Amino acid sequence: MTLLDGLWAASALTALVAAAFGRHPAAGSWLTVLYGLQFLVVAMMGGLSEGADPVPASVSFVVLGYGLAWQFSALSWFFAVITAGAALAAAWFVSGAWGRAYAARGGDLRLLQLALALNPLAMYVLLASTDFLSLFVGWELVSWSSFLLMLSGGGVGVRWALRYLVYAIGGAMAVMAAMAQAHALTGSFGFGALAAAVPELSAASLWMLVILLAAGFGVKMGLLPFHLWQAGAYAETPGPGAAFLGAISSRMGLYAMLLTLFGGLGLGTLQALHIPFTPLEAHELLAWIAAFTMVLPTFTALRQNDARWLLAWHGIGQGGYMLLGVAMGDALASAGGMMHVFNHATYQAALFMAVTAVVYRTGTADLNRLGGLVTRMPLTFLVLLIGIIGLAGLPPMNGFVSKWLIYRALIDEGQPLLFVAAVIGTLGTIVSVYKLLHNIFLGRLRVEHESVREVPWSMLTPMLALAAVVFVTGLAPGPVLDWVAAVQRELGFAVLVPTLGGVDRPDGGLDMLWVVGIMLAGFGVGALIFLAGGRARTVHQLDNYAGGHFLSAEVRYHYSDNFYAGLMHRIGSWYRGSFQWLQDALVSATDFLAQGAAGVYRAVQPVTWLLGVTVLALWWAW
Amino acid sequence: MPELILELVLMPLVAFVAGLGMLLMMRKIAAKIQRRVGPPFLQPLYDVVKFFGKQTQISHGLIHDVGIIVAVGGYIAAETLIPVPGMDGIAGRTDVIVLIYFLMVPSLGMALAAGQCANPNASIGISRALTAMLAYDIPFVIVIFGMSWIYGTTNLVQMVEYQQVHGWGLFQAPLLAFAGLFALQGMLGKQPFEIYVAPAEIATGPMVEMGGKYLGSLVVMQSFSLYTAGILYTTLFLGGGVTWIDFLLKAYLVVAIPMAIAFQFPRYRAEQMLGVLWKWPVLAGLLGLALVMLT
Amino acid sequence: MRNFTSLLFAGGLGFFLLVLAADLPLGAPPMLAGQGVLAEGAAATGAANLVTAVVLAYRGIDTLGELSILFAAAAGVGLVLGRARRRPDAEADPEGGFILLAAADLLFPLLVIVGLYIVLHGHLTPGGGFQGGVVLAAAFFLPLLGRPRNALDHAVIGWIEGLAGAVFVGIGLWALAARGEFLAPLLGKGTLGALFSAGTLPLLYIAVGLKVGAEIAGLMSTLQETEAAGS
Amino acid sequence: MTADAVTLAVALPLLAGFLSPALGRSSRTAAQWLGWAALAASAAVLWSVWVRLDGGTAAVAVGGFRPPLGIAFYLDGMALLFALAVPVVTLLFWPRAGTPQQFALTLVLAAAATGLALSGDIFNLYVFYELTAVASFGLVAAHEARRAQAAALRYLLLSAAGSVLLLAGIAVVYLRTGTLNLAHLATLAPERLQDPVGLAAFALMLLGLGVKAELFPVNGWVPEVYSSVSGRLAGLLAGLVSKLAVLVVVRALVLVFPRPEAAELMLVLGTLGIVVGELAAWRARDLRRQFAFSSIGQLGIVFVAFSVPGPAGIVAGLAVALHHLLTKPALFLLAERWGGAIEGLRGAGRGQWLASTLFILFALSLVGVPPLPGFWAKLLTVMSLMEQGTGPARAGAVVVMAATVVEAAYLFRTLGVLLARESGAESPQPHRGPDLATASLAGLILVGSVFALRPLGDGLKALAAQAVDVDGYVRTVLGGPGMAVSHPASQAPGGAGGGARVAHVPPEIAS
Amino acid sequence: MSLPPLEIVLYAGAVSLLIIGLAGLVMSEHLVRLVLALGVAEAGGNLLLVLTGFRQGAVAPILLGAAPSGPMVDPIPQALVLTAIVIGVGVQALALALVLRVRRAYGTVHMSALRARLVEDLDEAAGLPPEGSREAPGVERPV
Repeated sequence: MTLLDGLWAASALTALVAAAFGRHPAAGSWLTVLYGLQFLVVAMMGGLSEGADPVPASVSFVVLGYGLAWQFSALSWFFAVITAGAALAAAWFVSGAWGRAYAARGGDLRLLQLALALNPLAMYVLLASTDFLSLFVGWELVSWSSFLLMLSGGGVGVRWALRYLVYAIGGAMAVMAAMAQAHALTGSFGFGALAAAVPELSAASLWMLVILLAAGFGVKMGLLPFHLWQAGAYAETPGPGAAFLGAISSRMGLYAMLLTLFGGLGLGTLQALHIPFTPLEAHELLAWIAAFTMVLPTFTALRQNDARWLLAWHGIGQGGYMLLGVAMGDALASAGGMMHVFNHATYQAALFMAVTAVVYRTGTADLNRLGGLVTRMPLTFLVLLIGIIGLAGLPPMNGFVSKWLIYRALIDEGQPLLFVAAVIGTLGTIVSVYKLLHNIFLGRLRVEHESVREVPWSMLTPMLALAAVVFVTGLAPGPVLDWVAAVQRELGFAVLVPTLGGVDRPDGGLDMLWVVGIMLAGFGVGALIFLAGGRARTVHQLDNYAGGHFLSAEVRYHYSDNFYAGLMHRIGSWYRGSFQWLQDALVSATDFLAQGAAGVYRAVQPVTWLLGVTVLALWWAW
Repeated sequence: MPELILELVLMPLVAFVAGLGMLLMMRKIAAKIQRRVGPPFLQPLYDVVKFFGKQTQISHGLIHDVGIIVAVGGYIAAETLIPVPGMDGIAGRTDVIVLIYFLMVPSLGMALAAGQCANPNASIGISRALTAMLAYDIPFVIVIFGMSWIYGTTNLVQMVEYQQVHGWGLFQAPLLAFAGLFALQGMLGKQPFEIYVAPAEIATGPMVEMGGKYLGSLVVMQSFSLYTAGILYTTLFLGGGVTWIDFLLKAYLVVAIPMAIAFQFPRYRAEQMLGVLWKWPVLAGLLGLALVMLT
Repeated sequence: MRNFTSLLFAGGLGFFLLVLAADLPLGAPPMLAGQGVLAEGAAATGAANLVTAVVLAYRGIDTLGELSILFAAAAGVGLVLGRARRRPDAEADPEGGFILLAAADLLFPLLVIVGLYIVLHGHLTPGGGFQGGVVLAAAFFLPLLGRPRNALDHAVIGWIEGLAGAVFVGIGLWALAARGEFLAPLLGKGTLGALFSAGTLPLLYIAVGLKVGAEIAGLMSTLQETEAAGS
Repeated sequence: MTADAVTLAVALPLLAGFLSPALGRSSRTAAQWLGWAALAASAAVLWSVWVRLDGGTAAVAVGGFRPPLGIAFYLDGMALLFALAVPVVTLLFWPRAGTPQQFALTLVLAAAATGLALSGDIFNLYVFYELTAVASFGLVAAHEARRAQAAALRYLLLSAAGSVLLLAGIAVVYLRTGTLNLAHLATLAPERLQDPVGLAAFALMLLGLGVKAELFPVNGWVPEVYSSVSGRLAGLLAGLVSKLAVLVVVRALVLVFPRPEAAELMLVLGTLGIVVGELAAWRARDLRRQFAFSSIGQLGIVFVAFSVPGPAGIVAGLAVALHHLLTKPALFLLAERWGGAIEGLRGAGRGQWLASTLFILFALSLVGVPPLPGFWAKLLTVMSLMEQGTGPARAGAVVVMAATVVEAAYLFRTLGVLLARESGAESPQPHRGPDLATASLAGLILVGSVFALRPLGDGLKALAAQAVDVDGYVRTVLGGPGMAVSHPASQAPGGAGGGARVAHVPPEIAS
Repeated sequence: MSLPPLEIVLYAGAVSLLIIGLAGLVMSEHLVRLVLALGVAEAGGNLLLVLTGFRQGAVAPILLGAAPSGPMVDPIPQALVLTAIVIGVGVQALALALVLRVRRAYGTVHMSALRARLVEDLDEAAGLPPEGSREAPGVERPV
């Protein structure tokens, strides 16, 4: 029995326990322990990131003459450790008061626990893929288990889950087409065979593979124009589920892309594949798609009035950074892209949990119905603050490190437009997450929230732990970059040699220890200056005035709706050109065709069809 | 190591003094344009002392204080990242991308502080301030990208060295220099891009709930911001400084230009500001970038 | 418009089928299997009428299927019209006139004899169980036209068709048991052309004749009863 | 038991069917037991023959007449598999509440379907095909509601028109070749049917058979009939009868018309069927018609898969067909349970966990979620199409995959309605034991097959290798050189083996 | 001018019957006419079938009395057509029975009316409201 078997067994056991006892209030704690066990097993495989041999699974099948085998490599391990961590945090969050409240409100706690347990299991299977077939099997498992998780809350979530399903199946079918095509071309499902066959393949076949794989996996990642399902589906999932999905689920698309496009076809192939009549190559096409994915969803997030939706839209945008980094493909960029997976998982989970905590206490995630909670829920505020700093990619959090790597690489590669797009995305994120923070925690406290208290420790602990990770890996990104370097080595990327604080290079490196140090020193000096003033008196929140009018509890004066009025005035009209029309057009076209199809049986006598088609067939026979 | 700590202490001091001087210069220029006499030489210092010495200091909560500290500290940290004559140890350890991000920190600090004040007018001001950031940072990063490309490094110390060998960036990329100046106008929050500061009608800006040391800290922050902007532009385009004299001269000159322009103009609304800053400096920047990268 | 399209399609189909004729060996068919039957059919089956040899021996299972189709059709008609048939108390059609009654009475024995003859000589001359069965059915149906009240007893018909079918299958099974081949010819082949020749083929034809007769009679009387019940 | 006994599988249900109405007059129960016994015996005979053949093939000269002259039954894995499915499925979908006439028709249907699977003579196939048709008309019309009779009449007219075309096609083939035996035709086809005339004959036969096989566009009867009759009958027709018609088409395609154009015709019509069926299902407003249209789409996939030449296509087609045979009837049974307008089903599945679970299971498998069998079937189809690599084949693959998306959309939309929290439906119908038991059995087989994928896959490959082995077919039926011609006149009566020659072809398991 | 060979005339006749029957099946409205058209089409098909055994100048395949005087026609199609005719009879009988029953149940013998009534019946049986607007799908669209 290998460690991978152990991981699967632990995960399956978790799922079984969840299915059997998920409804029981005490089950949450046992499940958390089991998730901890999964995390431990993953951690025991840590040697993978230091060049140890891959860990195979001892089960394997032969189906229809095709072998199915699984193993964990450095790439798998990197994603698995994130998965295990996110699952542990989410389960911890559910385990106590939140789960009880969920069940008390009529939620199906067992279903949620089961779905939550099945997701990591499916992911561990996916992450152990060794060829197209096992990849596809894992891929479908992941798709359907996240579908289950999205469904588990019922209500609006069901509609979004169904929309997700349509997209997911569409993506899966693209992957299946690519897989069948690869098999037709090489006679095998193996990535190695594909890589070996690349020199003989025509550009058309290669393009077909690239487009099918990118589109298929891009659906999961929420790449433009396949992103419309994601925000709603994630946002309407029950809180901890959303935290888990937002943290890692859509990153499985990146994993699969890394495995097939970059590990299978190879980065060199993508770089050699020209787009006709343009100076671009395939990897730049991916980078541009990534760039649009960074910018447009981010600005859509800016417009959301529901905290969960806002975060979910950002999740889509952040996926763009990951793909951008990987598609640029040099040591810095690919390291940045992959590290962003880790970083994003940590802060996104923390953010969703913080928002869920707010919902737990106030019952709403509507940004226009909250405000001033910082004094009531200071620790949640802290988590959210750290999270948004990470999300916005500001120092000293880990999000900055990955973005820095990507920016630096874009300058190296001489890609000004992509660079600007990346910065626009970041700026949009900053602007947008401030709104999130402000509308929930700053500004005026609503009267009905006067009695709100901080959430219990069962919820705070995972949130604070994640926030700590966000900070610590920002301060010392070295270890995570080491893991990434192992992945780079495995996939054949140029390898980044990290230091504890980041990257050492003469023409502008990054040492986060110094960056954080300088920053804190600056704050220290600032604090000294500030403290030079006299002692301040803290007044009540309502002790202020606006326009000469003293504000009181009767005057509900929290500036939240249409927060960026000026900005919206300028860019609001641009939203009309969103991709919604594409989806609507597809649905309408299908509907139209379907009407025609139903009409086939309604408008014409069956015998006429028989006669007509016979004539046509005979005509064709000649 | 000790010299780096020394830098960390010395540089803010220099910056503070030089920044106060810039504040003074700004008010003098405004006075000259408006045909007034203007404040006395030590007026900026008096202001700071007065604010900090006030009896009534009103805090709206911890985040109010922390926000102010972050706002001031952000600029202090930022200016230490820019090499000045004789002190480039810290600058050598980081790069211009970190600097861009550090320059965003003060806005966010102020946003935190103003947000905690629970005054809708402060929130409005913050929304405008962040919109402004979105406006001026886009041309600004284009400029940064162009200059990094020209110099082949993101390390500011190396940029200065490069310019001292190959000539100033201003001459190598005049369009980028123009775009940078434009962005600087926005970054400093000077007319016509001063809607978010709105000093003339203090009740509808981020500062509405600020008084005493809070406002004083913001004055300090402004002096740091003027100084930082000046020396950053100097470093990027004017070859940095060999000695303090020519360095500060260049920095003052750089800051004087926006001042001189500022008081000729009324104010743009937020969306107009976006339109202007996303149009001309971005166009100029992209054009300059094209010239730089294609030749 | 619809009719025009339909005509166009029909015309097109006709055109293509006629064009086919150019490539078909009309009038001089290859007859690969046919020649074989002509050559050895009589020897193998003992039937002088080679068509009968084909129908009952070479393609005996076709015939079984065909019987089953008639059976299924009759059962289907029974199911469809079963509930629509005349209620006992319903008023029946009046009796036919003298000519019809007399002719029916006169024709009945004649038809029965002719029918039986056709059935029994199926292996010798043109004709056989199907043709004879239809004549038999007509014999039993004709009087009904004259006397609608005297309905056929459907139970009896059911038993006849069931048992006749069973006999056909039974003979097949007998062959299977005796020879190891379903529906293989049994018994002596006799002299070619004699009445008692061709082994089991005449027996099969008798079963066919009874079954067809019963079914056609049953079908017609069901239809007639429904018709009589009016709508 | 010799291979000849396989004729019992046809004869016994017919015998029982003939006796059933007469017997039923005195005792309905006796008729029912008679039917069950006949079907069970039929299944037992087929099973024992299968076991005895042990992967080989055999031909049975019915009546002992040498095949080109007489009628031959051909027994290979594919034929026996489907033949065996007939009595089993018929027993499961037995019209319990029916009259003795319905029993008789069901038995006749079963016999005819078995004959369709086994027969190796095109006219004999026509007879069995018609027998299936007439029996199913009767069964459809036997349904109480008047809509069933109207649907049956429309079905009958369409089907009879198709039969005329099939007959014309047979006439053309006979005129060209002078023989009706498939094996003999296979030897003659290369010189006599490789021209437009042969293709025209195939087209006529394809469309004639297509009526039963739900081939687009001659399947107008499908939504009307399936939504008029009981779930059991719909399941029987959709699951079993359509597959056997497809099987006949495949035999003809492989043996007699191995031309790319013929396959292409099937591919094109199948592809159109997928598009139209799935889209119409997407818009369908009630559960039965949704499944009926979905069935059209699934049969389209079957046709598309079988159109791929060589064993790959047969394997894929068999997999899809068997999967559909397993799931669709069960779904019709479930539809019977809920029935009616989809809108009215809001929350109807709540509290009926077994039925809901089964629905989910079948839906997942139809959509093709690994590791359920539906996934492998779909994978095989897509892969074989892609391997073929021609334009139409790729287009077919794309359509198959696009249809999957549509299918997932409507199946899970329906499921979402069924399991909705808010209940707008009147109280759900009470549990109906036997229907649910049958559906559960299908579910169990479906899940069980997941654990037997490897033997199943190997088995299918062996079947397909046999099915495409034209030489083997010819050799088995017509006899190899030097083999004694079996003839009743020249052979001692009661000789062991009789007219059946069992040619043991070593089971070829493709690697 | 000479007549075309006999077999061509026969073939044309058979095809014509087939086509007339099929055209009638497509174009007729009255149910009884549809059944009759089916009969005509079947007759055409049967004629086509029996024609496949036709040989110029051959005699019937009956070995009675003396040896056959010339070539005999193919007996197989004759057997086939016998089967086909009987099948046709069965189908038509069933069709007529259905016509009777449908006429009683629906009170119409017109195909288009019958179809409209059938669709109504199906909707009603499914519990669907009559299809008022064909534009709007009955249920919520999946995406």
